[in-house]
Amino acid sequence: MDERYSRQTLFTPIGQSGQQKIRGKHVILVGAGALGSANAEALTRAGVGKLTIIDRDYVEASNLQRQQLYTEADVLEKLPKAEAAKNHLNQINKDVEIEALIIDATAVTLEEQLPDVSLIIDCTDNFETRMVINDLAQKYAIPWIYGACVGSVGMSFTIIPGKTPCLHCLMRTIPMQGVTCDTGGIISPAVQMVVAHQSAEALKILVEDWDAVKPSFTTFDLWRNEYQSFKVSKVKKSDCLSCGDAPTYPFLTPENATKTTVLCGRDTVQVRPPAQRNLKLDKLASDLAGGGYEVKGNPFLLSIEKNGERMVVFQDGRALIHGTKDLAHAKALYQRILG
Amino acid sequence: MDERYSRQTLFTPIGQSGQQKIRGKHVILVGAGALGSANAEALTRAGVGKLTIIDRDYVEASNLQRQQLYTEADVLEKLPKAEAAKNHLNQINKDVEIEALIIDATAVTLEEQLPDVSLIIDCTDNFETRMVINDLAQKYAIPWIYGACVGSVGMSFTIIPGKTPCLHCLMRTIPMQGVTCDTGGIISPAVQMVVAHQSAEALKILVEDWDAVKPSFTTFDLWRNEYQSFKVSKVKKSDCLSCGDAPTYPFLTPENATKTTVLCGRDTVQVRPPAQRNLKLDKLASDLAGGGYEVKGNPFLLSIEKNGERMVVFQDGRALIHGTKDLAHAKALYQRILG
Amino acid sequence: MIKVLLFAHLKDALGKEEVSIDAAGLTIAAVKEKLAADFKLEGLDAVMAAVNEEFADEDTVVTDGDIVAFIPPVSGG
Amino acid sequence: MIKVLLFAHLKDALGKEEVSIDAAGLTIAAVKEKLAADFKLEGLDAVMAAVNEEFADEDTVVTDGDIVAFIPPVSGG
Repeated sequence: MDERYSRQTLFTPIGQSGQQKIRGKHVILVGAGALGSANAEALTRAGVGKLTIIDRDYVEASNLQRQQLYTEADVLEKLPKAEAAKNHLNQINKDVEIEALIIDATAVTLEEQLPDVSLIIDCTDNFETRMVINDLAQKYAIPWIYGACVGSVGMSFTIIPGKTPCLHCLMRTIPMQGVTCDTGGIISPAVQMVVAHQSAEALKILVEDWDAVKPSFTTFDLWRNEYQSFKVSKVKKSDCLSCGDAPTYPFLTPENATKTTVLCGRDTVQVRPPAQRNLKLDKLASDLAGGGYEVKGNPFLLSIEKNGERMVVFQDGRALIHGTKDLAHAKALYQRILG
Repeated sequence: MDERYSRQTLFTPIGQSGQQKIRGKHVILVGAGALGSANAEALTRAGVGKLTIIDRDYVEASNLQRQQLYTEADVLEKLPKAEAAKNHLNQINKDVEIEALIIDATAVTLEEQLPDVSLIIDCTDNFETRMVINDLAQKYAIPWIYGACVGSVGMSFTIIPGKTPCLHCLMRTIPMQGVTCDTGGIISPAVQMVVAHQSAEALKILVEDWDAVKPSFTTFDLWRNEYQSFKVSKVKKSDCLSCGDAPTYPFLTPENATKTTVLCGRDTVQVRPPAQRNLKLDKLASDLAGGGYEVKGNPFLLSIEKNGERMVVFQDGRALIHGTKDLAHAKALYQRILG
Repeated sequence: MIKVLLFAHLKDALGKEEVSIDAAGLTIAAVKEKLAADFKLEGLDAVMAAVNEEFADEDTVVTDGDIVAFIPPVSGG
Repeated sequence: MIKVLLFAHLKDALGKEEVSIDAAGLTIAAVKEKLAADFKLEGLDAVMAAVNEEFADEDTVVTDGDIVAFIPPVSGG
């Protein structure tokens, strides 16, 4: 396998010295869904030293349409995504150390993983986790790469602590009830396009070619043939609580985290968002009905059923997930639907 | 696996009716390298009816850094790429019929495959084959999608016979001695980005959303953070020999094809390009030396060695490939280096 | 007059991707309020804004001829 | 004066991505010859050209203020 990286070292901005740098680095992927599996494959093929993959969920049939690495056998075995990804990555490049963590990424669990990490790649499906990544990245001065997609739309932005604005500068409030892949669908090319940007940025950061790092926020729509980049330098804020002069890292505090608890004596998990959400239940109902969910409701709550699992969502954003005691799985279902 | 396509049918421009159209279509991928393997994975996951994969070569260690699907085991077994791709695609979606053709794509072999084909995706590594695809696409009125990449640069363009200009309109002459992945290297994000465009265009064509098809020629450089689209309507030519009023399909004639012959009594294949090339041997030598080839030469020829295979390239573009009697493999080596 | 560009679901909600409105002198926050009132666009509070291809804060004042883009952040992954 | 934008290996060969040259009234073919002569750029014959973001033929005449892009087609895959 001597020749393995020859086409990559031939690329002048990487070269032999860049390849050695890539080999010496440890990258964390938060999420092993569509963005996570494809970024994992790219970095494993590129020969990164160590890859930590954090995911709380298992492989389902509806993942196969856009999530690389996974096979029908993984679905039948209900393998955890992080573990299934590791199995496949080991077949691709046994020299890369793959650490599979089947856990819910929270402020506490993520912080434990950060010593010696060079880069965090955001492959999550919700803004709560992204804001946690954003605060931790600032606290430990680790670059991270935001990426997200839905339908044929995607966006990406690279955050370098001390240099660029952070996600909290760009978004003063966490968006509530946006479109998710479970309500608006997703096509694999949108995933590929975000991953192309994220993995290119990752390679630049791993070889320490800081001048090449993309300074703008990119957004595209592949179906509508649109691609735009926006400059960001005017929105870096000295009073930002995440990256400003006196940071408090607000998203690392328990008050800003979604809570999950098993309801006593019932096969049910309660999910409670950090702030009251004012959900438009009628809109949510019609979005989910299109997504193959069976939806019933009244002005106060929606009952949502799919694959034998039932979720009741209240208008303030609280939810009950019936038929499970698995906190991480319940939270995954909730955030996948509500963002 | 009922839920398999739920996120794709949720996407309004596809929907249930689009999914049925995708399911009824037959797509040909010419080439199963970086672009081919990734496009194959995308279309297999998307649930196309039938996929024909044409490739003449086998999996090598230097492919693993950017070519999806393939594993270390494929390299050790020296599996033909089309066959290795088929094996992996069957694990991903057994409902998609995969036809693996281990042949050299020429005017003759490609033409045989075209009945009932809805779309051709260009995943080749040379312009000679692209011009053949371009002529056949016009002759049989089949849309095709050009894609190519090298280094961190890529480009894509969708050609709809009778509507858009064709590749021959855009390029009056076949480029000689451009940069290839064997001389300039390639990073996987550039591959992903081209595939994102190609597979998005493929989905539009498969669901017959003709208004959504990208009308412009797109080129990008991920390392330099550039992305540009160029309009093409002014260069469609009524006198184009491929798509004009009196087409002759010049690239389907034997005179315009590279010839290969086993030299009598020797373990050597001669490769002869259709037109004399005026190679800059000193530039080629330095490019190849960077690519891990052992290069010796004089003003008339270069001797190039790698992995026990030796090629002698003459200044007029003719070459001898020593150590093989396999015509397709010899031509593959030649076109991979010289484009 | 300023030109407003809408992306992703905002474009779907409006049914077109751009609209010209009389908003010179308003802040981005006020432009959002105006769009919400005039076109019944919902959920603009967490939407990011750019003026002339540069990200802008809620209190940025727009002037005649500006091109203002609203980009709803996407969460899927 | 026209502005010439170069992509891919042409940019590397020139060492920068744009250059202004005095070429109003010339055809694209003549602009290529001028670039070859003035900057020793090689292999321009099969390079595609665009004028003001629109693909253009070899006999298209450029005028003052035009932005001309040269795009070397890439073959890898």
